[in-house]
Amino acid sequence: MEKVMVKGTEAIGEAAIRAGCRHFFGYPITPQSELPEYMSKRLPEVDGVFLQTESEVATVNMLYGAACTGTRVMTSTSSPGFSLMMEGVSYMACAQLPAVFVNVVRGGPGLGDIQPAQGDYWQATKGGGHGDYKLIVLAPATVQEAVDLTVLAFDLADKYRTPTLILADGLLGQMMEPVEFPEFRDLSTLPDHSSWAMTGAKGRKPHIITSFDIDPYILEKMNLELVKKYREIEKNEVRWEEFKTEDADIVITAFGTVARIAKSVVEMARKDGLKVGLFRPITVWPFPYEPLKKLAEKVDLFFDVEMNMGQMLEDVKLAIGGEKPVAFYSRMGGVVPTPNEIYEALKKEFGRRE
Amino acid sequence: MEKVMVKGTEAIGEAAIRAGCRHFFGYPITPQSELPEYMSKRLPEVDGVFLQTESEVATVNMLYGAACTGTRVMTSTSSPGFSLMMEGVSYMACAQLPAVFVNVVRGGPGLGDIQPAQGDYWQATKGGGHGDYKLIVLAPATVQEAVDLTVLAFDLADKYRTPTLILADGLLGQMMEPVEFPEFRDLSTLPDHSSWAMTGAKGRKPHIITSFDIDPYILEKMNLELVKKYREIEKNEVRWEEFKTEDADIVITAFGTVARIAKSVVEMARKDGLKVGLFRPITVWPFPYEPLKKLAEKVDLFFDVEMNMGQMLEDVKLAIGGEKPVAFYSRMGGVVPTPNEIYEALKKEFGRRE
Amino acid sequence: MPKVKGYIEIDQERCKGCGLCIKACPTKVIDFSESFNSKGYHPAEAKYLDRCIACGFCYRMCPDVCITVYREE
Amino acid sequence: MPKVKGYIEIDQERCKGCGLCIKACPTKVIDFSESFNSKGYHPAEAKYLDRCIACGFCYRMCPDVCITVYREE
Amino acid sequence: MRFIFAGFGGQGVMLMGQILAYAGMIEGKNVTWMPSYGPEMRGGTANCTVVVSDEPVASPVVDKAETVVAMNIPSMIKFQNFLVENGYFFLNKSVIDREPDKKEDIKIYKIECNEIADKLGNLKVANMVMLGAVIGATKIVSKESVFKALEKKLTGKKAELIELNKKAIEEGMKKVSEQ
Amino acid sequence: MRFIFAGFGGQGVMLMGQILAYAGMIEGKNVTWMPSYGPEMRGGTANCTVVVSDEPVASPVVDKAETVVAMNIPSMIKFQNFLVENGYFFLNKSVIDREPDKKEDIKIYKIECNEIADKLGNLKVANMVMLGAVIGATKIVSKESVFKALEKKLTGKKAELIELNKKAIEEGMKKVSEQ
Amino acid sequence: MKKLLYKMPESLSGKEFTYCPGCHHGIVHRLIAEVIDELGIREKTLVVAPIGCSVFAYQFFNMDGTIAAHGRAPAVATGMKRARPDLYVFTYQGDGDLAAIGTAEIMHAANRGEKVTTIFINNAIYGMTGGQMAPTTLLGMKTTTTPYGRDAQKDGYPMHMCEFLKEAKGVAYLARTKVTTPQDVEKTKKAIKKAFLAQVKGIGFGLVEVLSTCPTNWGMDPISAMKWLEENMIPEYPLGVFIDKVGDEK
Amino acid sequence: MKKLLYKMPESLSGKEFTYCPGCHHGIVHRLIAEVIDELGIREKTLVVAPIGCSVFAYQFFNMDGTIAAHGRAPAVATGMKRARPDLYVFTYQGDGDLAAIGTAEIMHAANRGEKVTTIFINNAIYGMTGGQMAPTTLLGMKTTTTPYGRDAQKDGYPMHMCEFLKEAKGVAYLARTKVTTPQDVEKTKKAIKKAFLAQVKGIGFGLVEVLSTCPTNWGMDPISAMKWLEENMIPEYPLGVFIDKVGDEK
Ligand SMILES: Cc1ncc(C[n+]2csc(CCOP(=O)(O)OP(=O)(O)O)c2C)c(N)n1
Ligand SMILES: Cc1ncc(C[n+]2csc(CCOP(=O)(O)OP(=O)(O)O)c2C)c(N)n1
Ligand code: SF4
Ligand code: SF4
Ligand code: SF4
Ligand code: SF4
Ligand code: SF4
Ligand code: SF4
Ligand SMILES: [Mg+2]
Ligand SMILES: [Mg+2]
Repeated sequence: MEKVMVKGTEAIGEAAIRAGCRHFFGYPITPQSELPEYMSKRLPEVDGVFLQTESEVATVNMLYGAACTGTRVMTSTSSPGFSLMMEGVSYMACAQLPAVFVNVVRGGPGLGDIQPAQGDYWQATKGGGHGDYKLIVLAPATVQEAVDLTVLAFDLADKYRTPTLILADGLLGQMMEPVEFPEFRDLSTLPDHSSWAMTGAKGRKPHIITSFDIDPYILEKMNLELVKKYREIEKNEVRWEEFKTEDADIVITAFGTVARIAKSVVEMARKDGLKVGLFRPITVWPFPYEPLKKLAEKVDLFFDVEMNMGQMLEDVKLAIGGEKPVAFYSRMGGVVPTPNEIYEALKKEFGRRE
Repeated sequence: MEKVMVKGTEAIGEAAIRAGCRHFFGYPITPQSELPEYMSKRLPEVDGVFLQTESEVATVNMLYGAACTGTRVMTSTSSPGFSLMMEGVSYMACAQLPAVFVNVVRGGPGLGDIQPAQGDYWQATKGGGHGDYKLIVLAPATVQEAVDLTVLAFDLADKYRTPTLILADGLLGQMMEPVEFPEFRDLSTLPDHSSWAMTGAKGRKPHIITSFDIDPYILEKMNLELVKKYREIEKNEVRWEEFKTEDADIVITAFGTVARIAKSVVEMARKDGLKVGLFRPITVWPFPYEPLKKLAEKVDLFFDVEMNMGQMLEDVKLAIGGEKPVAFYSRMGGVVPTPNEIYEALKKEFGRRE
Repeated sequence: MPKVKGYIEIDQERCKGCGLCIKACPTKVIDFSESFNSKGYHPAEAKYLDRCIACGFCYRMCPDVCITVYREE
Repeated sequence: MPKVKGYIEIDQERCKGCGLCIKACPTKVIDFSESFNSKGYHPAEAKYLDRCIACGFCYRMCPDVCITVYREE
Repeated sequence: MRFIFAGFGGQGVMLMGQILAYAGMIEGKNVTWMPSYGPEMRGGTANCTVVVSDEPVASPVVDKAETVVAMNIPSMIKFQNFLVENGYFFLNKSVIDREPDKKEDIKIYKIECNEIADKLGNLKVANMVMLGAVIGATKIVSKESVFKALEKKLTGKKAELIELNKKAIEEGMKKVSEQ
Repeated sequence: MRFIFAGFGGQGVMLMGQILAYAGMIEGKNVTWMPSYGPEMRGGTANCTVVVSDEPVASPVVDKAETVVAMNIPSMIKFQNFLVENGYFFLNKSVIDREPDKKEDIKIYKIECNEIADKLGNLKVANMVMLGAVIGATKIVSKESVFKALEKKLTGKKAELIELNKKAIEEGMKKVSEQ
Repeated sequence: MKKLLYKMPESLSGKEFTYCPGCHHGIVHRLIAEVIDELGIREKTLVVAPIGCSVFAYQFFNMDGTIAAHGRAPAVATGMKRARPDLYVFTYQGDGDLAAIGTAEIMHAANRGEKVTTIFINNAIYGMTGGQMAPTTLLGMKTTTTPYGRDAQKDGYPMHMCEFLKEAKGVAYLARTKVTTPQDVEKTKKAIKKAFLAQVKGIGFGLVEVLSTCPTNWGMDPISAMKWLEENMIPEYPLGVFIDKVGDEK
Repeated sequence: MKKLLYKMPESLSGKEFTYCPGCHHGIVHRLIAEVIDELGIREKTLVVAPIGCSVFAYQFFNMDGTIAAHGRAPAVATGMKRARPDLYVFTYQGDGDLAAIGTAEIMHAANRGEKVTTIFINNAIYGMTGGQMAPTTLLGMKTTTTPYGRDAQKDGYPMHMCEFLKEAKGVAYLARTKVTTPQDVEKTKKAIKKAFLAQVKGIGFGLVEVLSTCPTNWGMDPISAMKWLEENMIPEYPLGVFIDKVGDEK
């Protein structure tokens, strides 16, 4: 396939269509409105359905409905919009409904601004909605990876019957980079959901989809089933990238946009003779605890960089378990750190420890 | 003051009124509807306002509005309802609006059931809404403590200009226990918010309350202000209870309802000659990392018990930092563990390690 | 006009004794039973079945779908 | 009837050159300036002030509250 | 001691439990009262659990009880298996026309609560008749404490009913002492 | 090399940047294009940033640029301070009737884009005139690559405009070579 | 020989309803099932239960079903119908669900002319959660959150959903009925049938509001509750067909 | 001697509007400020800005102000008014804010007769986010999310908020106006004044819907946009006073 220049948001949209998604429900919000806009134009061309919803609350519940029928379905939003979906996401996780969410994170909290940020890491990976559930959360760092992870998001959603989330940010969403798209998926080869989906109870017992049981002992069983699934995902689906970590004394931990910037920092440091590497979780849930723990054996200092007040930082610390120091550098509110400033901060931190 | 028997929910309501709260906005949901019901009856008696809202989304925004005027205001809900408030909570945290939320947690995720659970710990303490913010989260274990912490919640909300959350569960909400109420607060002694509240720009510059700035560098400043405040709270407001930990070899970590049950387990174990103690965070945010870390120096085994899949567990591990083993026991879906089953599990765990 | 002869069956275990069928029946076929069902209700009972005209009113009003109506032909 | 004599001031730096005042003015007092303001717009200019009748239409239509209207008395 | 009170909505089972808990509190004991709640209550049944203890109460939710009070048939059926060995099983004979499955190793008291209440002039105090029986048999709290609790709980317009309720309690106690 | 293209909405500054990025991609370089977005664009101004580099691009957002293209006055004012030493400053002389504050240590090119485009018969290609000037001066990509990029980007009905756009680019290049 | 006239419809599962004695939810359930039987679409119909006393509706109907989050049934139904336009989808909602938290979703589904059917049970109260005020609660009515009676100044006015919805252009059928007499039951059935036909024929959105009793939370026996409904709800919520683009059945 | 007739009202801060050239938001801002000046209530008035192009409204008015979450301004205003009934509160909302995500909040605030005032800018588009379809977008109209034109079957019908709201009993004043001519501007000002008077006199909820242009997202110059409004929006959204319980001013 030939490379084309596309915006992150639109790349995700096209990738979704190629992955067999024909249904998109969404409500405009900067900096991701180009994705619903793209879908409104593109989906009718492939006999798909685009529907602009009345709100994000409606959106997530439309996803719920479409997913009940076993259809590949997607939405996209940005921070405040995703907050409004929390009830519905919790419902979908419990009802084991596959669907793909995109959160193009912007500066927060509250209305915040519309610039790139990573303040929704906790919401994506821990809390968010109520109750015990997890989303598979994929954090791309380039437009190409956004394409690849979108396809993966649909496949994992179907495989595990779970909502998955692409955690991007305004930078990745708005920028154009060259990408190569995968081939169109033959719709007839998509996973078969006939054993559970609501398709009309013809010649079979009714299929019931709920996130509810009035009897706590049965609800507990449903919970344990989820936990079992999550353990399975933790076993199979951990993804991460290591860059020049083999001989690194210092390892930067970062995800998404910050990780791409941190790559430059690694290069800068290496030029100065500093042995710096990068550890980049691709799945922020399941978080790569084990590989990071292993890395901790041979590394002197971790340097966590995020565009938030230190959210993934807790996972990094959980992985490392207090064995090695973890320094932290951050920008917030939509400010994107430059390679330079990160490098300066790293050198200072390193100097202090030397 | 004489002791009276009251339901947890109603006790919180009465405590709020005594703390000077005269405005309650809420939407019914089991198992906390007794609280709005109580307020609908009680508030008019003290010239207060009760308003049943059209939804939890409306509720949180009414709180936002009332809090803007510098008024003590409160709501109460249960898990799915609190999920719907996430956008608004994030707005309020960023706009630095004091208000008290009550989440009487029930089995989840999704619709779940209406029995007691602790599956919203992460939502309360980490994610929840989008962006970098924290709520002060108080987790009472008895009805009396629910009363005391409700008053504290209002005071802390005002002191730090931040939303605070009482994290209870269906058990604490529904049960009656003897309590002693504090005296009525003289409304004229409530903290003065005239420096920022929206009260009409008479003879002064307009007061503006927002969670927004289009310029990321200004938004970052707002973020850093929040972070500073949170560090302050972490320094001043950590609260916890230790029960027979002085000589303990094993320490149970638990919060809320489970902690009261765990107390019986401690007694049972002590009778058998096992040196078991209990560490109970009262503020689950700020979490008592330091005291727990200190405890870890002299304890052999931690035994974390929760009514969820292991949420506070991560904070316990973060505090202990991998030095000491942390075992985990849980019930989910609204099932409340009995002292017996916890004790059996503890003995088994202890035996395994011996 | 020959009077239509009706016949009804009441699932008494299902019945919650609400009395809606009793009120609806134009010919007063139904009344409460004196005994309890296992739910603890006094269920409806077709005490005067011979009066039944198969109008189906009882069926229509029963919120618990306890009643089956037949016409004797 | 003696014609009312009007007078207007336009805050040209504030003006965005939308032309609503120009369209609204019944006596064609206003037109676009040939020069740019610092925003880069051609602002409105009261080119034929003597025609002004102080009707306030320009003020009423201006979305950017650039215009002040006086009556000469 | 753990108590379950169960019956139709409207039979006053919640109040029974609350008065008992209140009385326990008055006697300086640790007490909790916990209702069934939510749609469980639809269909008209209701129940509550009371724990009266010298130790702080761990959980107000119980899966075993020393005393079960059933005011109607569904309650009897539902809660008979909660009874511990040598537990007390109180049945409202006025409504319950059948035997429980569980009969061994427990003490069964059948009280015609409705009839007795009816005789006192108000069917509504059937619950207090039963409460009288419960404290009479279990001796968990004194009559005086229950009376005090009634006075605390029934205020305003309801205060008129205190005397009647007291009488009902006494009748209940009398009844059980006869058995 | 980092580029900022800025101007009124409707002046085609976004497309200018995209074509340049596309051309860079065609030449096998690492490229990113990043627009200003959101209400910033209201009031009619728009800008985008292009990075063309041999290394993978860390951040498509820049606070310094080797080249700034200003198609109107507000853009000139806003972005003049982004320029690095010896940077290129391209100004659309047709609209910008004043001097930038920043004049030292940079190379300034003033192009009458509108007039040139007008002469070509379509004011809309003023942006391509400017792009021609940019590649002519900076030599960041070849004319051929830009032409290829145009062919990729202008499809369907817009394909008719390819030739005109090419001409505009050539005019721009010519203009800059004269300076 | 006995000829069977009326029996449990096939579209009901036969599971016992969890409703209180005399509660109208049950009557309406049966009517829906009868209509689906008559249209012969059971095997192609999806039921979206609400949150409210009828949260278990998915168990009572003999067809594929789910529960929507409180108030969001119209959005869930929209998702289903857009994904599978060949199937039939209906939501069943209470007045808290539809007229309070779900206001936006029902208004927009109606306005879009979403080809789904909604049965709306207006019992002027929140049944499931224990008798709190609903948007449709009458003025002066005492509920657990209006202990002094609903006061227009503080609590607002009874909300008239049909009157709002009749202004939504996507609506193909809209009616308000009751089920307090066998005759009303028949009329309600006809209305429900039309609301389904609006979907089956692809005309647009159909909704039937059924004024219903909640004996438990009104604190009345089932018979008195019906009387109360007649006397108090009908004046506030006049019955009628507001929109009918379906036309008469052949 | 020059006598001052018209100038920047005191209730505006004087800060330059961030609106595009010719955008009607600015006209309506000025009218609101004039009305508040005339009523002499600036020092007792709170403004609730929405999310939309007018998100900065709190900066433009010279009074205490805040921004509500998208669509929730009526709830925020309710909270304020209930806490401080002695103050005056108004919300300023766009058609995305009020008629899409905020449908439930506006309907319920109106139905409760909340004593607040809402100014509703219907420009048939999402201005701030770049020209997506609004609930009020006309059929056939091309927007960035209806690239093939709004299609009733897929995208639903234009939503008529005044027509819905006129059924809400708590409404004291309700009108739809436009500001395309100086005469219209005067009429709109009168309507806005009445909507405020409904609050000042404690009668109930007041709302004025102002049909407005969005030259930028309609892709027109400001003058053509006004013409387009006249020709296309007026037929769909007839002007008028729907409810007036305020009576005539002395
Ligand atoms: C988000 C959310 N808020 C609140 C609730 C609690 N809740 C359950 S049912 C219900 C109202 C039920 O009333 P209605 O819709 O009128 O149905 P009815 O029971 O009267 O048939 C409420 C508020 C919930 N489940 N979820
Ligand atoms: C929860 C949420 N969803 C979406 C948005 C993005 N958003 C901002 S303004 C807006 C719509 C603005 O349109 P309108 O209300 O019509 O106002 P206008 O700009 O046209 O004046 C949207 C969808 C948001 N800020 N928050
Ligand atoms: S069918 Fe008619 S007559 Fe027969 S029992 Fe029923 S209501 Fe009475
Ligand atoms: S209507 Fe049905 S439930 Fe009610 S009494 Fe008659 S048979 Fe029983
Ligand atoms: S006041 Fe009237 S006449 Fe004078 S410039 Fe303005 S519009 Fe023209
Ligand atoms: S109406 Fe105002 S902004 Fe528009 S051109 Fe006239 S003065 Fe300028
Ligand atoms: S509570 Fe009311 S609505 Fe619910 S089942 Fe009982 S009677 Fe019906
Ligand atoms: S985008 Fe439209 S509504 Fe927004 S300021 Fe510009 S013209 Fe006005
Ligand atoms: Mg209801
Ligand atoms: Mg708009």
